[in-house]
Amino acid sequence: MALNKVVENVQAALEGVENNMTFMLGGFGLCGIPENAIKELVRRGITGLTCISNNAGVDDFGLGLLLQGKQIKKMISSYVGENKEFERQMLSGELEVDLVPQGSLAERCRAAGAGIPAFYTPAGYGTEVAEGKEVRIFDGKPHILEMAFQADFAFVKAWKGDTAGNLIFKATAKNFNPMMAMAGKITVAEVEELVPAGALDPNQIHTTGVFVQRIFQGTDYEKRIERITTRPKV
Amino acid sequence: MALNKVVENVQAALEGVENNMTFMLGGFGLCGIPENAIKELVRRGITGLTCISNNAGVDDFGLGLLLQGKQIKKMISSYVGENKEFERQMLSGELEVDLVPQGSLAERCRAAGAGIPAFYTPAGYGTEVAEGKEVRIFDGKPHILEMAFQADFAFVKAWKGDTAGNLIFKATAKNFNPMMAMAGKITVAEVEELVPAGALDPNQIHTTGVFVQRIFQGTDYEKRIERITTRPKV
Amino acid sequence: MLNKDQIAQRIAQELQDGWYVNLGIGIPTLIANHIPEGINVEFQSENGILGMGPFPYEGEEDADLINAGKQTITALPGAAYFDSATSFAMIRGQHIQLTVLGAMEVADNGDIANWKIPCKMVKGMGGAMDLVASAENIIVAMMHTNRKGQSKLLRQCTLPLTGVKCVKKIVTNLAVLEVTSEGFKLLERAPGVSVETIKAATEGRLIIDENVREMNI
Amino acid sequence: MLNKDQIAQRIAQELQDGWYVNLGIGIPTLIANHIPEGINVEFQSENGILGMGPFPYEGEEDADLINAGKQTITALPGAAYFDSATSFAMIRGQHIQLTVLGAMEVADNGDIANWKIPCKMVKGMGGAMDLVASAENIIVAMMHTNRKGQSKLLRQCTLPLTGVKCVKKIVTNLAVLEVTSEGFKLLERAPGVSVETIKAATEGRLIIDENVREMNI
Repeated sequence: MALNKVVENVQAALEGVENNMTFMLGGFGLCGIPENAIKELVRRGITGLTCISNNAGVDDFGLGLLLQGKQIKKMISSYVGENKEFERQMLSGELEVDLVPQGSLAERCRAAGAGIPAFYTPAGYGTEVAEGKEVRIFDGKPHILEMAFQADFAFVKAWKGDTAGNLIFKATAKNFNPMMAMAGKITVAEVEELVPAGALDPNQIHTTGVFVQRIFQGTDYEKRIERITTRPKV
Repeated sequence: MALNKVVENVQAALEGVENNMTFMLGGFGLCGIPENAIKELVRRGITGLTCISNNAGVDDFGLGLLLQGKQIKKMISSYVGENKEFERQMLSGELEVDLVPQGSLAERCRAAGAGIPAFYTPAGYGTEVAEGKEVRIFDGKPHILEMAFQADFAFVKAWKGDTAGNLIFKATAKNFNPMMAMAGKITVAEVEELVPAGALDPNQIHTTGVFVQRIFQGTDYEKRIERITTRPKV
Repeated sequence: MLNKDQIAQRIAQELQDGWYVNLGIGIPTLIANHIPEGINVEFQSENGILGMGPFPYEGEEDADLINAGKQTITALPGAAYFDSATSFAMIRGQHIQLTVLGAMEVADNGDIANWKIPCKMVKGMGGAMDLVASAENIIVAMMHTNRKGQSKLLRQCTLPLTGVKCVKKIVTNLAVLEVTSEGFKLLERAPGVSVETIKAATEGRLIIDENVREMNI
Repeated sequence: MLNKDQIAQRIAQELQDGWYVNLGIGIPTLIANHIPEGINVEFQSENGILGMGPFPYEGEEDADLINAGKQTITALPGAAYFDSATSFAMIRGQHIQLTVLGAMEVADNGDIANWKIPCKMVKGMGGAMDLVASAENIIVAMMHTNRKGQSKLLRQCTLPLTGVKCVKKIVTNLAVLEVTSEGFKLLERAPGVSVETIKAATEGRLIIDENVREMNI
């Protein structure tokens, strides 16, 4: 029988989160973010958090909600500042920000999940990103050594999931979710649709249940769009 | 419009293969091997080949066919010797064999495709696999530095593919095929079923067309089973 | 002198059939509107799609389908979605034939600065550092001078770098230039723009052959 | 003294509910037949499946569905397939709670040798080096002595190593032993096997407490 990773709700899923922990949060912009987990982190009011996430949300949605409550001590991201409170906290020195090239961010998450402590990449060589990092030439080209991240919890959002923790993502809402799922000491998956083990085609699983410790049926997804862009019907 | 990677047949797909090249070949045992490409390599009779493949086939199937014709100079594999001709050539010194831990083999293929020249892994530390390799301690644990492979051609086999080169694998026939597809300078995919671009769900693509230079409809798949193991019907 | 759309149009002439292309935000985005007849290319967006199509019709937006600029998009037949690690495997592994992006400064050795202005709010490099460090073929699309009229083609970048010795070609409102070991080589001038104007607007080393041809736009 | 099936049965008692388990070929494979009542575990095979089920019925074999021993298998509901890089990401990243494999020699510091005999045909390490280097919890299943009657539990391995200081527990036909910093600690003896017999069959350092209990098999 498949293992059962289901927890009743978001409260049970976040059992054990504490002040000063390091979290990974899936999503690109507001696309594919773990909305339920973020709301529950806000509700719990824990502080001193280090958040590894490609972006930092907007003022009133996504990680912006945690920023409003001054719950975040440090952001590790590739692109931030789509919200005023972030800018204020960063400029005032309340918020520490570590900017990481997007590909290195993704690979450092995967490395964490894959037991690769460090790898070489050309990204950032010759820039301030390389400061203090080992440089090594491979095939005539300089590379820098990047280290795997570590995270106490990873919060990811999937389209469909089964009780065994297997996940399927939709379209570009996949983004950072699969690698972060691999990397959390405890990985919490929230899904739009939770189905019994066996209901998903084993050929189509994007993230296998082995990486997921807890899964729950999410509720009230807003799925806000950051930049609605359309074309006129001809 | 999607790009068109279709070539007419296996002859066209192998245009440009030459003596002394390095090839990657997907498959685990005889499962998921590029049967058509192997047959064509045999037909062309090119020699001095370096083959990166998890295994080396059996006497009369898979890479064993290339061994029969003494076309292979060097095998880079994790597990070999399921055939007598391999053993004979290896013991006589005709065939060079580089044994690599299976996980490092897979990751060195992926690294090659992902532009990661080198990474650290604990696998093989303290063994002869580590000889001549850099050792570094991360978090108190010794790791060795492993390098990405390079391959002139990668030959992979998929279940379904579309004209844009997108691939879907079936069950455990996936194995090394996706990483090798990423790593070939020229990647040749043979498929059991070739469909028009747009016929496959973009959420279900295992290997995207960006990694595939040539795709063709394979023929006459034998799909031999190495060890048929069954249980009695109760 | 070219407008932004014409810069995009000129860069579109560089596209070759069968290429995978990553377009940055700003001017590069406009290139998709000018793909030459008979040329078939596929667009990658680094947040996880190959085969990116046009914006959706009103009312058909999908929150789960956006580009790296966070705009709603569509997917063309033959498209595929993938995670961020795979996306940058494509980029870092040089599977994308062309990257076009904007810049604040380019040096005549190919250095580029486009992500940070000291003492100003820093938003981050996003995927730019990975793109410039790995792409075999990088074209910069930008205005030749900044708002103060100062050259953006420099002997040396003054702003924090995004990547070193990586830019191959630059298309501006005034010219098409190639980065060579001796500096910017002037390949083409915009219609009605004199070599003298380009010279005056370029701070970096400029190599000018006889008879620099006018762009065909 | 235990037979091979009983060794597997004893190791099965170590399984904990909710574990992912990788079983090597030989004795470890037999463990799947002895999962205790009320214990739910999922089996990983490193060629790319989680949720591996029993062998198929005759005539229902699928060439595309095999285990790492290249035997035809089935998949249970909730199974998932994945590529080799992802498979070893699970293993190297310590997402598998238990690895059981056979060995030719184990040293009393936890070193293991199970892949190569000098001057004999070498088949390769397969996934064994990755498994032993990363698994937090490794149990070795083997006979206590080799065919010549020589101990396989040594002060130091004589064969080329597969991994260093990694084995945590050993279950043989004679005993259950734990690897400690002072050597093999005898935890249990097989039914009818005396401590003296185990002592005589163990070349490595052996720690024997009073009243070593008999296995419950």
